[in-house]
Amino acid sequence: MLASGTWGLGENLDLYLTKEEIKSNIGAFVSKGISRFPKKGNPPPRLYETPCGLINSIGLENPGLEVFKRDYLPKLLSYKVPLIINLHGEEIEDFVALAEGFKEEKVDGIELNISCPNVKKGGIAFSSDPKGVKTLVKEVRKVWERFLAVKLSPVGPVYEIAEICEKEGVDALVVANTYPALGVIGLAPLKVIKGGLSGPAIKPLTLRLVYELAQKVELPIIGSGGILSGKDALEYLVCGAKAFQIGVANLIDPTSAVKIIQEMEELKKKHGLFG
Amino acid sequence: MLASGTWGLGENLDLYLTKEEIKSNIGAFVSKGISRFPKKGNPPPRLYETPCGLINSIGLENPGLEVFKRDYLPKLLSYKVPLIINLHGEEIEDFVALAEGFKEEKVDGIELNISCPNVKKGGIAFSSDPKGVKTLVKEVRKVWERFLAVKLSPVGPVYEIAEICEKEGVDALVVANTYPALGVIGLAPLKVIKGGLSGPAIKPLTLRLVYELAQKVELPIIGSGGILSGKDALEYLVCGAKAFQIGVANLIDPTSAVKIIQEMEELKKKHGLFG
Amino acid sequence: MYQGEVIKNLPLSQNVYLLRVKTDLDIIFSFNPGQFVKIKINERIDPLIPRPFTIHDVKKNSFYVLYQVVGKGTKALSLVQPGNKIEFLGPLGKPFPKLENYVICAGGIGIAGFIYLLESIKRKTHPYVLPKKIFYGARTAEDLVCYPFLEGIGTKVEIATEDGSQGYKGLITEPLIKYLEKNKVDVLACGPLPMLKAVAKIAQSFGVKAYLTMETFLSCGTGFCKGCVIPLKNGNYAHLCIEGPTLLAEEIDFEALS
Amino acid sequence: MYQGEVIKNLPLSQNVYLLRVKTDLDIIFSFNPGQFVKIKINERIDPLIPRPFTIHDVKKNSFYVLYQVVGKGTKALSLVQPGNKIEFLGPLGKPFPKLENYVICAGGIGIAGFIYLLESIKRKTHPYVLPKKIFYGARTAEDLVCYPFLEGIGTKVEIATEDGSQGYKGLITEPLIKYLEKNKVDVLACGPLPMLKAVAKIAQSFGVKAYLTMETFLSCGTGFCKGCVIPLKNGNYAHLCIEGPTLLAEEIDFEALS
Repeated sequence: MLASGTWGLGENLDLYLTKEEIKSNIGAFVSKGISRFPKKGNPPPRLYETPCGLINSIGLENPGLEVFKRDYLPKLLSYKVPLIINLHGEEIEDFVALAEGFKEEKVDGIELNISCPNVKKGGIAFSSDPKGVKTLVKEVRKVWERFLAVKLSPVGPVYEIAEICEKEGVDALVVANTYPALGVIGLAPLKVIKGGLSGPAIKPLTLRLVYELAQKVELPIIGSGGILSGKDALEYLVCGAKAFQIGVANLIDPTSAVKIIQEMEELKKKHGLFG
Repeated sequence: MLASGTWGLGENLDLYLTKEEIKSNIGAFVSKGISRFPKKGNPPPRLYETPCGLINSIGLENPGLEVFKRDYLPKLLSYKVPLIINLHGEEIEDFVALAEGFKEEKVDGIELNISCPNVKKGGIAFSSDPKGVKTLVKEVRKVWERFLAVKLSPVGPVYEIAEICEKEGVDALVVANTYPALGVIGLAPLKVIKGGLSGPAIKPLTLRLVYELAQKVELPIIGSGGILSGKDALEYLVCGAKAFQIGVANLIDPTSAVKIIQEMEELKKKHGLFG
Repeated sequence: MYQGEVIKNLPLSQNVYLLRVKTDLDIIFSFNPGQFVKIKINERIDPLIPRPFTIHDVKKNSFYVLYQVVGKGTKALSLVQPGNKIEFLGPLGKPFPKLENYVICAGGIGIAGFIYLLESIKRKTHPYVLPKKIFYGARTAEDLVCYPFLEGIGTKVEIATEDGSQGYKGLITEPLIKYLEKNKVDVLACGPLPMLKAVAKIAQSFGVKAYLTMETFLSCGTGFCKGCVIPLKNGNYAHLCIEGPTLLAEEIDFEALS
Repeated sequence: MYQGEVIKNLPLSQNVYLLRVKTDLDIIFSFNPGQFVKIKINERIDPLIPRPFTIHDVKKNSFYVLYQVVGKGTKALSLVQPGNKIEFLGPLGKPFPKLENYVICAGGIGIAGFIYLLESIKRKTHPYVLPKKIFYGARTAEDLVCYPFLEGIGTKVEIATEDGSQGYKGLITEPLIKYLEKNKVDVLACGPLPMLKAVAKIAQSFGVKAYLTMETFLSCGTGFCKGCVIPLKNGNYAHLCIEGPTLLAEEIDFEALS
């Protein structure tokens, strides 16, 4: 799968991959985070490179529900690739409204981004508030029967939230979102960027999460974190993930999905895995 | 400061640094984790390199309280560098016994490693159990009046525990211990190493923790995580740390403390910082 | 990404390097002046993100990159040896605008992309017209690495160096102002941010258009990540990798940028 | 760490390289056969941990490292160019034991450290005596990169290759067994783990001592981190970086190691 926010909204994808390559290598698209209303995103700098990692602070720039459905969705559906919409809300009502907004569309599922702050709860992230997640999933389930994934934050009460998701009938867990990080852009005067860290740097941390979670919950786990090669992808699968998302790899090379899948298939054969 | 477990117990340090270099560059030694009784440590592999990082699973190999005091402490004290003993226990009683064991010694302080599992609480780490930390600090304080630092784990309810430490009269927080990580050593059959990740890979994560904690607590924060250069060290200071520990850097180069301090002093001058 | 082979990678001055990369002709043919490539050093994941470089020139089966060693990425690139394989993505971004009556203003390494523009005029490979004049400034004469080439280009070149070691002593924007006092032409500029800010102001004061080739750290270069934004006066953000790298000066909100 | 300058770094076979590093004489003079150095490629933090390499030889103001490209670290080292600066730490570990009546058994790149041993006997720089015989095995003749040197060393050399392209066809341990049937000598061995295990067994069965130069990933090399442990039969762990790299075979618990 292509991870949310790492391949735009598909506008330019076919400049780099043929429809055939897309169809035969990409198991599913996970759209950029869509909010009820348009978001301009954060002022620059939005990016900062760290050792083997990348901090991003995009601020969920997106055209909002209606414009997305009108201007982007048709082309996305034309790729004939399962489509999962990543939903971003600041309160439970947002998520519910968004889920309803896609009810009539031919999308295959939704992924809830619970790393965002819950305005109604004074800005504390859903991901650090198990009760909040419980209500969120309950409410969304009322209006959404198709595939429902929750993208966990790697920080906070991860295991507790995973178990709640399982109880509340979530279909899969995406493990994990980016790691809260900080980069020092200027020493004096102090200028910092706060954002989410992704890339190979954090792969050992997310692998550990996937490994532990796979033993605690029955829910299928979709691994995501620092996958740059077929070997990286396979590591997630042997650690218990049922599928994986690639993120930063898309930013490094828009054709990496194809390369990663090819490498992985060769490795599977070589090691006689998942035959 | 030299971080716990990254310079042994001082037995070989003077092969690489002169006593003068040690005295003039190292603000304090933090000893390898000392337990009540000797520990052999974990079977190999104990190390695994990751992108810009290192996973270690040493298993706190150490000679135990009595042998340490008899065979290692005298030489350590001879360096005339402030000495902080890192204490490792599996239950509160261990920490108390260890603190008492150093009462009569000329050590300057102790650092509590709360990342270890609390056997009495079914192996759940102290660091994920704020109440446990509260009792731990209370009990240790009863027998230890000198400098008392708590080395926080970067995962779990970090902020809550930091505030508890402040209330209970801890003198400083060390932020942070290594990150729970996993490395895949063999794909088929699956062979993994579980351990703690350190190095430049996690520096942006610990910098973020230090930055946020410095705004939440008054306690002096000692930053520790991926410092390889004077610039790295200075980044911790401008983000709110009052001091820093170097860990992996000592493993890469036993003389790195000297280089890091020199680089940092030049940078301070250049930017007119902490003049 | 495409595969390329490094043919040469030589320093032209203390920290300015010329890189030649051999690759397929059909890729080369798609390159336009003002566009850029993203270069990845094979098998290295630190630095993680491929760095963007403006296309300096295109000859036969190769493209050229002129770069200054400023950080981790360019340092790593400077260590690449002939025969090494690299991966690259491009062409990325929009070509230079097709201006009729204009001058070029380049500061330091900002000259890099204009060489391809001027070459393609000389070779009539792309429908651009010669600038009325080229303003080329740098810190010292040694930094004017492209001066020899410019002499033969068939249009006047005015030089400025901050230390006065060649041409006018001072900033290149000063001769530019003098010229604009007598001539009403647009300005196509690339160089350090302070120079670009100055050019924007100058152009506005003379009522001419300025087109600025901007620089910023970017990751995807393809419009995917929304990371490389430049604030605009209308309150929106330009995504430099697909809407740039050359933007109309009057639209840029320099206050919000700094 | 000490500073060194790379004088050469050339492939001797498809993936075996010879590295020459120039540094200060007083450092060189402290090197003993069997010890190792830890090499860091300047300005690179990925790979993060300097890799250990046995000292292959020492001449004039330089030391030599013979290495096989097997992973990230050796791959990075193979890209280092003459003139590049590197940092290194050493000598680390214990020298080879001083044996009187012994043979050498080397598998593949395991030969590397023995060259320095043999050279220092030839040059009388260190108090070692010649082995009765040298058993040198590899996959193919091409992998016997040190064979030419061994011919002139003044003791018999027996070769084995797995493909039979030179010497005995099969594993080097087979000629070793034949020899031990007639001669009671100790064995000093270095090579892949399976070979070392076999040598340990063989030595035991013939009632002779085997000293094995072991390899493992290590980080500090100084005894600081306790990371590079080898399980011993007495239930303890040997710290290879300071107690090794050469250990007495009968003490090693190979079961616990695998």
